[in-house]
Amino acid sequence: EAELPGADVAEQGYDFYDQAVSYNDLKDTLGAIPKIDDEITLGFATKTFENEFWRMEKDGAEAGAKLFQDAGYNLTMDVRGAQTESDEEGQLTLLMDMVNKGYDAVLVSGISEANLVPGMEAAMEAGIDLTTVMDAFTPYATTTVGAWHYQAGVQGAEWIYNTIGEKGQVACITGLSQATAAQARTKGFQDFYEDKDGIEVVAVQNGDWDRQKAYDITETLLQQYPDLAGIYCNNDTMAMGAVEAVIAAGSDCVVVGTDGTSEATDSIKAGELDATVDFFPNVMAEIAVEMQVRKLAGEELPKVIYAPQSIRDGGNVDKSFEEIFGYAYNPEFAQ
Amino acid sequence: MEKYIEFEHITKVFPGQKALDDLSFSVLKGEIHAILGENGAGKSTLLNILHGVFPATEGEIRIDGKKAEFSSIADSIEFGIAKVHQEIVSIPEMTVAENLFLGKEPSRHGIIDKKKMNLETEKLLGRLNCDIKPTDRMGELSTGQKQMVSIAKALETEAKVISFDEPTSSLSDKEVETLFQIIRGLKEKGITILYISHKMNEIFEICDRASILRDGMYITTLDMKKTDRDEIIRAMIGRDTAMFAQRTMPSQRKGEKPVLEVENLCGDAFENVSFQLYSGEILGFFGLVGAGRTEVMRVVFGADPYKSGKVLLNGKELHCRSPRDGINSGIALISENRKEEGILPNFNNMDNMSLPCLDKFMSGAVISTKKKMDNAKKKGSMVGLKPNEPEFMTASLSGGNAQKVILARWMSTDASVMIFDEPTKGIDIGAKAEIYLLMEKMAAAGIAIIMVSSELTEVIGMSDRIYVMRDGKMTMELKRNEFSEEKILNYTVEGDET
Amino acid sequence: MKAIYRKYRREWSVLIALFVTIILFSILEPSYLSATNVATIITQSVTYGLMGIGMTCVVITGGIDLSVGSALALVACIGAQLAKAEVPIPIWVLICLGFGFLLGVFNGFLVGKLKLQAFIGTMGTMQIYRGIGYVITGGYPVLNVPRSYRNVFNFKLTSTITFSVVVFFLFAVVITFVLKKTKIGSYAYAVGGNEDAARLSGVRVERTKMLIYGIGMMGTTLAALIMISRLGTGDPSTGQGYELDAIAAAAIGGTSMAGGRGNIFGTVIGAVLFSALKVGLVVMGVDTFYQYIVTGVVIVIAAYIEIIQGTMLAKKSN
Amino acid sequence: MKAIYRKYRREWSVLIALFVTIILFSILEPSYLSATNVATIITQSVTYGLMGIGMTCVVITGGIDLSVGSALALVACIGAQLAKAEVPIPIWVLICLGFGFLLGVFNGFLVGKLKLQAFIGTMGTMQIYRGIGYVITGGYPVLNVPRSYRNVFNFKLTSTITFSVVVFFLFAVVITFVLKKTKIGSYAYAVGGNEDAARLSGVRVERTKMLIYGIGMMGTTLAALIMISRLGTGDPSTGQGYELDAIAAAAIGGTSMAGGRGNIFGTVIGAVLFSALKVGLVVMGVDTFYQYIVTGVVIVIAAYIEIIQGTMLAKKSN
Ligand SMILES: Nc1ncnc2c1ncn2[C@@H]1O[C@H](COP(=O)(O)OP(=O)(O)OP(=O)(O)O)[C@@H](O)[C@H]1O
Ligand SMILES: Nc1ncnc2c1ncn2[C@@H]1O[C@H](COP(=O)(O)OP(=O)(O)OP(=O)(O)O)[C@@H](O)[C@H]1O
Ligand SMILES: [Mg+2]
Ligand SMILES: [Mg+2]
Repeated sequence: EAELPGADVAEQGYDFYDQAVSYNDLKDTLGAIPKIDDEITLGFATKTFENEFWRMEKDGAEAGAKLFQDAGYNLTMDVRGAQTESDEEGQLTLLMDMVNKGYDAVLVSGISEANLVPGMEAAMEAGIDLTTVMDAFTPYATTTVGAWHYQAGVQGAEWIYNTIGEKGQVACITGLSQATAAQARTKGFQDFYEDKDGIEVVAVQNGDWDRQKAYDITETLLQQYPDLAGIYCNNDTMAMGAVEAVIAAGSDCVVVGTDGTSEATDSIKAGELDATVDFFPNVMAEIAVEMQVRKLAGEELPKVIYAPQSIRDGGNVDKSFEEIFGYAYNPEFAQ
Repeated sequence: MEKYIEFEHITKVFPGQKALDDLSFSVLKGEIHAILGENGAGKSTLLNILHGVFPATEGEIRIDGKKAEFSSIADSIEFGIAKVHQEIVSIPEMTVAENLFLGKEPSRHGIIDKKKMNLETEKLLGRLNCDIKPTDRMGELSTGQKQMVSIAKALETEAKVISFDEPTSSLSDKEVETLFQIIRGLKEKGITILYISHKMNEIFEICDRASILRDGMYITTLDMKKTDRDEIIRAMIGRDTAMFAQRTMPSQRKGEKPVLEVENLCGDAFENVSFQLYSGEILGFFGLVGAGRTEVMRVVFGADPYKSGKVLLNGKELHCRSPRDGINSGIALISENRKEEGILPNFNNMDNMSLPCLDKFMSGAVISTKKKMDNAKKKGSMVGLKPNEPEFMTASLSGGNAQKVILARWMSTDASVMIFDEPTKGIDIGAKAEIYLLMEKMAAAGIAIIMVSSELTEVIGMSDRIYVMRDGKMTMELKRNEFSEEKILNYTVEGDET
Repeated sequence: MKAIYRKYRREWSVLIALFVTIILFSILEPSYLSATNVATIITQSVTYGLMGIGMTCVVITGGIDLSVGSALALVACIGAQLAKAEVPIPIWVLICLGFGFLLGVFNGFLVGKLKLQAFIGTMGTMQIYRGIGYVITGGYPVLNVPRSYRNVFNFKLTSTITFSVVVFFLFAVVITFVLKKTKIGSYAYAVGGNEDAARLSGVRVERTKMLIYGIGMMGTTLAALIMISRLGTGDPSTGQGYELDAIAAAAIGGTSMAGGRGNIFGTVIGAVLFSALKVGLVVMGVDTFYQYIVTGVVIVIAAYIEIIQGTMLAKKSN
Repeated sequence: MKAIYRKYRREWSVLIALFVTIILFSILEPSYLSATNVATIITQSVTYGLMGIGMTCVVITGGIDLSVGSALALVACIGAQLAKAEVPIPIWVLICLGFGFLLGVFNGFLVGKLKLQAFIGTMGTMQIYRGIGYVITGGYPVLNVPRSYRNVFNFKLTSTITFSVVVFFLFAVVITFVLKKTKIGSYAYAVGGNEDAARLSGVRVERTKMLIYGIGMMGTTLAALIMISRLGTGDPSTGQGYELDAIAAAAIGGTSMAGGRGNIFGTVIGAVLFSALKVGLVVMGVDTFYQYIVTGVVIVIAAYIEIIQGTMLAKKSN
C-alpha cells in the first residue's frame, strides 16, 4: 500500500506539524508563477454556502482564477458546495462528478476527515492532484492551505486575556462538527490559560454552530457567572448570538468570534462584537488556487501552509489586509 | 303516499367488483322501508351512495323530486339524512356526548356549549333506557353500548331521512324493543326510514315494505302485510332454506368431566363467575348489553388479566397471560368486534384466516402460500364466504362476509374449545343456517363450544345449557328442558343470584 | 380530587418529571434555583414551547409538521426584511402572522386535500421553505433589525422576564381554549382519533386539517418574531432540527403521535422540562458528550413515567 | 397483467417517478447517463437504501426509528476500533452485526415492552447512542482502518461497482423474503395493520417489535460497515439527519407511516430515486439554494404521483 502524501502530517496532527510553513514566511521564498500554456480546469468542492465563510472562499477562488485568466492562463474554475453542514454524501457526489469530468486538479474542503475518501481515492487513481483548503485535513491532498486553528484559539484567548486585565472568568462556546477544527481551536483556548493563574475557565459548552443556541448558553452562563469577563466562540455565527445575549444582560463581558465574516466585522465596526480571529477566507482561497497552479507546473511545495490570520478588533477592523500584514496579496507571474 | 326517495339505474363498480347493477326502486314518504339481501348483496353500498360516502358509478338518486348528489357526507347531513352505520365508528378518546354531537355541536360563534351538550345527551340516552353517562369515554364502553350511542347519534339529528344499517346486531331484545318504540315515534313525525337487518322477526315487526336485492340487482318490493317469510327468503336467495335457529341433532355432550372449568373468576368487569363446559356441548351465554360476558371470555382466552379465581382445562389449571397462550392451549375466541379486534385491514382473506396458526402452513421455515390458499378456499366455502377468493382484501368485503372470514380464521386453528362472541352478527339468513349446522358438526366432533349471544331465539334454539349474566355476575344456569324466554329475560333484568 | 387527578394524569406525570429534574439539579448545584436562573429556564423554553404548542395541534389531528424549523427561518428572514423596510409595527405583526398561517395552510393542503402522508408532505415543504429562505436572502442573515421592532416582543417586564414569556403563555391559553372549547378544536381531536368516524359524522376533514396546520404554524411564527427580537437578525440557516425538539416537547407532554390525544398544558410543561434540563446541564458544566446521554435518558424516563403512571392509576381505580 | 399492475401499483408509481427523473436529467445533461455516473448513483444509494430497508421493517409495525443516524455513527466507531484491534474479519463482521442488532432490540424493548411511543423512545436513544459514540472516541474520528477490513465490503467487482452494491441487493432480497415468507414478517404486518387484532390472533406483539427493530437495525449496521470500508474511518458525528432520508426512501417507496403497508422493492427504488436526484442536481450544477426547492418539489410530486396513480386506477377499472 502506497504511503499517502500527507501521512506524516496526519501522524503529527495538522495543527502541530513540525514542517508547517506560514504563507507570510513562504511568500518571499516563492518565485514567479511558471507559465502553463495548456488548458487547466480546476474544481473546488467546498462546504455549504449556507455559511458566509464558504461563500467568501468561493469568491476568493473565483477571484484567484480571474488573476490567472487576466495573466493569460487558459484556466477555468468550478466551485460547488455541499448542500448542508452535514451533507457528507452530497459533497462526495460533487467531488465524484469533478473526477468523472476529468478536472486537472481539485481543491477540497471536506465536511469530515473521511467523507470524501472514495472521491479522493478515485482522484489519486486518475492522477488528479488535490489541495485541501481550510477544513478537514486529509492525507490524500499533497498540500493543505488553511487556518492554524490551534493558534486561532490561542489568539482569541490571548486577546481576551489582555483586554480583561489578565484576570477573571472566561468561557468557550464550541461547535461540534465533523471537522476537528473546532476541537483544535478549543484546545488552543484552553492551553493558553493553562499557566495563567488569574483566569478561571468556567465553561466549555457546545453551541452546535447555531446562533440561537449560543444565545441561550450565553444567557445561562451570565446568570450563573454575572462577572463572566470573556467568551470565545468557535465561529462568528455563534459569536453574534452570544453578543446579543451579552447586550440583553447588560454585561461587560467581551465576546470574540472566529472566521472573519462580514457580519462579524460589521458588528465590530458598530461596536457590538469585540473581536474576531479573521482567517481572510478570500485571500486564503486565492493562495490555494495559486499553490495548486504551482503544483501543476511541477513545483514542490510544503505540505502545510498556514494562511494569514489575525485578530480584528475595534483597533484594526477598518484596516485592510495590506495594512495589517504589510503586504497585499499580488502574485507575480512569469513572463 | 308519494314517492320520496327514488333510486334510478344505480350502478356501482369497485375495482374488480360490481356491487350494484342498474338498480331502480323508490321509497315512500314516512314509511319504514326494509332493504334486504344476502351478505354482499349491495345493501350497505346503496346506503353509502345515498349518504355521499362515495358516488355512484352511474345513475342518480332523487329525493322529493330533486336530484340528490352529495359530494361529501357533511353535505348529506346538512341536507337532512342521518345514518347508523353497520360498523361502529366512534372516536374512542372522546366522551359519549362529544361523539354524539360530533359535527353538530350546540355552539355560539364556534364555541361549544358543553353543558347543553351533556344535558341533551343525558335526555337522549334516557329515552333509549341506556345506562351510560354523557361524560364516559367512548373507548370504555362495551360493543353494545357503543351501538346504542351510534343509534342515539342518528336520532338526535333533525333529519328527514334516517337509515339504519343493522342497528341491532349487538343489542339484546330488551334494547331492541326500546329502539323500535323510538323508530315508530319517528315515523309518526313523518320521517322516512330505511332499515337493513338480517333478523327476520324485526323486519316483520317494524317495516312497512321491503325491497330485496340479490347480487347487486333489484329483485322486488314487497308489502310486509301481504307477504311471508318464505316469499322473502326465496326472493333473497333464490331458493328455500331452513333458517330457524334449531338444533338438527340431539345433544352431543360427552364425558363426565368438564373440558373447561371456571371457578370464582374475578376480573375488572365481573365477579365470582363459575361455570363448566363439556366436550361436544354448546353452551349459551345470555345477558343484556354490558352484562360482562365478553369480559369473562377475554379472560379465559388470556386476552385480559384476572384478579382471582381459576381456569382449568381438562383438569389442569391454565395460566394464560396472552392470547397466544390461549391458542396454544386449544382455545379460540371469535371476537364480537370484527372491525377493531378482528380484521387486519391490510391483509387479504387467506392471510387473515391463517394468522393465528401460521405453523400449520409452513414448509420448512417458509410460509407456503399454497397451503394458506388451500385452507382459505376450504374454510371459506364452509362458511359460505362470498366472494370466496383467498386474495380478496378482507377490508373490502361486506360486513357479513368479513364476519365469515373471522369465523374461518378460528376454524383453521383446530381448537378444542371455541368461544363465539356474537357469532352470527351481521350474517345473512341463509348463511346463518349454515353456521348453526357447522357449530353442530363441531360439537359432534367433540369440540366444546361457548356461544355468547344477545339473540334470544338463537341462544334458546342452539344451546344445550344457558348461563345468564347480569351486571358482571352469573344469575342463572338453565338446562335445555328449562328454557323459556320469560324465565331467561327475568334473570337478565332482576334475577336472583345462583 | 381523584377525578381531577385522573383527568390530568398525563400532565401530572410530566410535572413529576419536571420536579424530579429540578430537585436533582438543585441538590447537585444549589444556585440552580436562583430567581434569575428560573427566569432563564422560562425564557429559553419560549421558542420550543411555542413551536411545541403548534406541533401539538397538528399531531392531535394525527399529522406531523416537519417543516416548522424551515418555516421559522423563512418567517424570521421575511420578518426581518419587513422590519428593515419600516413597515408599521401592527401591520408588520399581522403580515408575519398571516404569512406563517399560509405556510401552515399549504402543508394542510398537501396533507388534507392532496392526501399526502403528513410525514412525507411536510418533509417536502421543509426543503422548499428552507430553499426559499436562502434564495430571498442570498444566504446572508438579515442584520440590524431596528430596535423599535425588536422591542415589540422583547421589552422587559422585570429585570429578567421579557414580554416574550407573556406571548408564550397567552398563546398557550388561546390554543387551549381553541382545542377544548371550539368546534374546530373538537374536530381536530375527532380527525386524529378516527378519521373515518369523523368524516361519517359530517366533519369536513380537509378543511379541519388545513385550518389546524395553519393555526399550528402561528406558534412557529411567533417564535420567529421573538427570535428576531432577541437576536436582531433573521438567519436563513436557523432552526435546523427544531422540529424534533418541538415534537419532543409535545410527546413528553403526553401528546400521542397516533393522534387524537394531547393537550397544551402538557406541552408547555414538556418545553419547560426540556429547557430546565438544558440550562441545568450548562450550569453544572456537564461535558458536552455526556449531555447527549443525559438528555436521552431523561427523555426515555419522562416518557416511561407517563406509562407507569397510567398503569398504576388503572390498577388503583379498580 | 392488470392484476400484476394493480398489485404492484405503488412500486410502479415510484418507478415512474424514477424514470421521469432520469429522463429529465439526461435530456438536460447528456453526460448524466454515463457509466461512471450511473455507478455513482447506485453506490450512493447504498447507504440510504440499507437504512431505508431497515426503516421499512420498523415502519411496517407502525413504529419509527429515529436513532438510526446515531446508531450508524456508533457502529462505525466501534467497528473501526475493532478493525484497528485486528479482530479476525469474520468475527469482526459478526460482532458488529450482533451489536447493531442489540441497539435495535433495545429500541424495540422501549417501544414494545415499556410501551413508549416509538417517536419519543427512539428520540431518546438517538441522543444516547450519539453520546456513547462521542464518549468512546473522545469526539475524534477513528482513522486508518486497515485495508484488509476495508476490502471486505469495498472490493471492486468492476472498475466502478463495489461489493457494497451486492450487499445492498442481497439484504433487500433477504428482508423481502423475511417479510413475505416468514412468520415474523407476517406478524410485523399484522401488528402494524391492527395491533389489537394481531394480539387477539396470538401474535406476541412485544417480541415481534423487539425482533423487527433488531432486524431493521441490521440495515444500518451494514451501512456502517460499508461506510468504514469506503471511508476508512469511523466518525462519531456522522449520520446526522440520515433518519429522515431513510424514512423518505421508505415513504416515497409506498410504505405507509401508519403501519401495516410497505415493501422493500419500493424502498430500494425510493433510495435510488433519491440518489438519482441528488447526483443529477450536482451534475447539472444547480445552485445549492435551489437544490432545496427542487428536492422538496420532487418529494411532493413523487408522493402525489402515488396518490393519483391510486385514484386513476380505481377510475379506469370502472
Ligand atoms: N371498498 C370496496 N372495495 C371493493 N369491493 C367492495 C368495497 N365495498 C364493498 N365491496 C363489495 O361490494 C359488494 C356489496 O357489499 P355491501 O357492503 O354493499 O354488501 P351488504 O349487502 O351490505 O352485505 P352485508 O349484509 O354483509 O353487510 C360486496 O361484494 C363487497 O365485497
Ligand atoms: N376497555 C374497557 N374499559 C373499561 N370498561 C370496559 C371496557 N370494556 C368493557 N367495559 C365495561 O365492562 C362491562 C362489561 O362489558 P362486556 O363487553 O363484557 O359486556 P357484554 O355482556 O359482552 O355486553 P355487550 O353485548 O355490550 O358486549 C361494560 O359495562 C363496559 O362498560
Ligand atoms: Mg352491509
Ligand atoms: Mg359483548
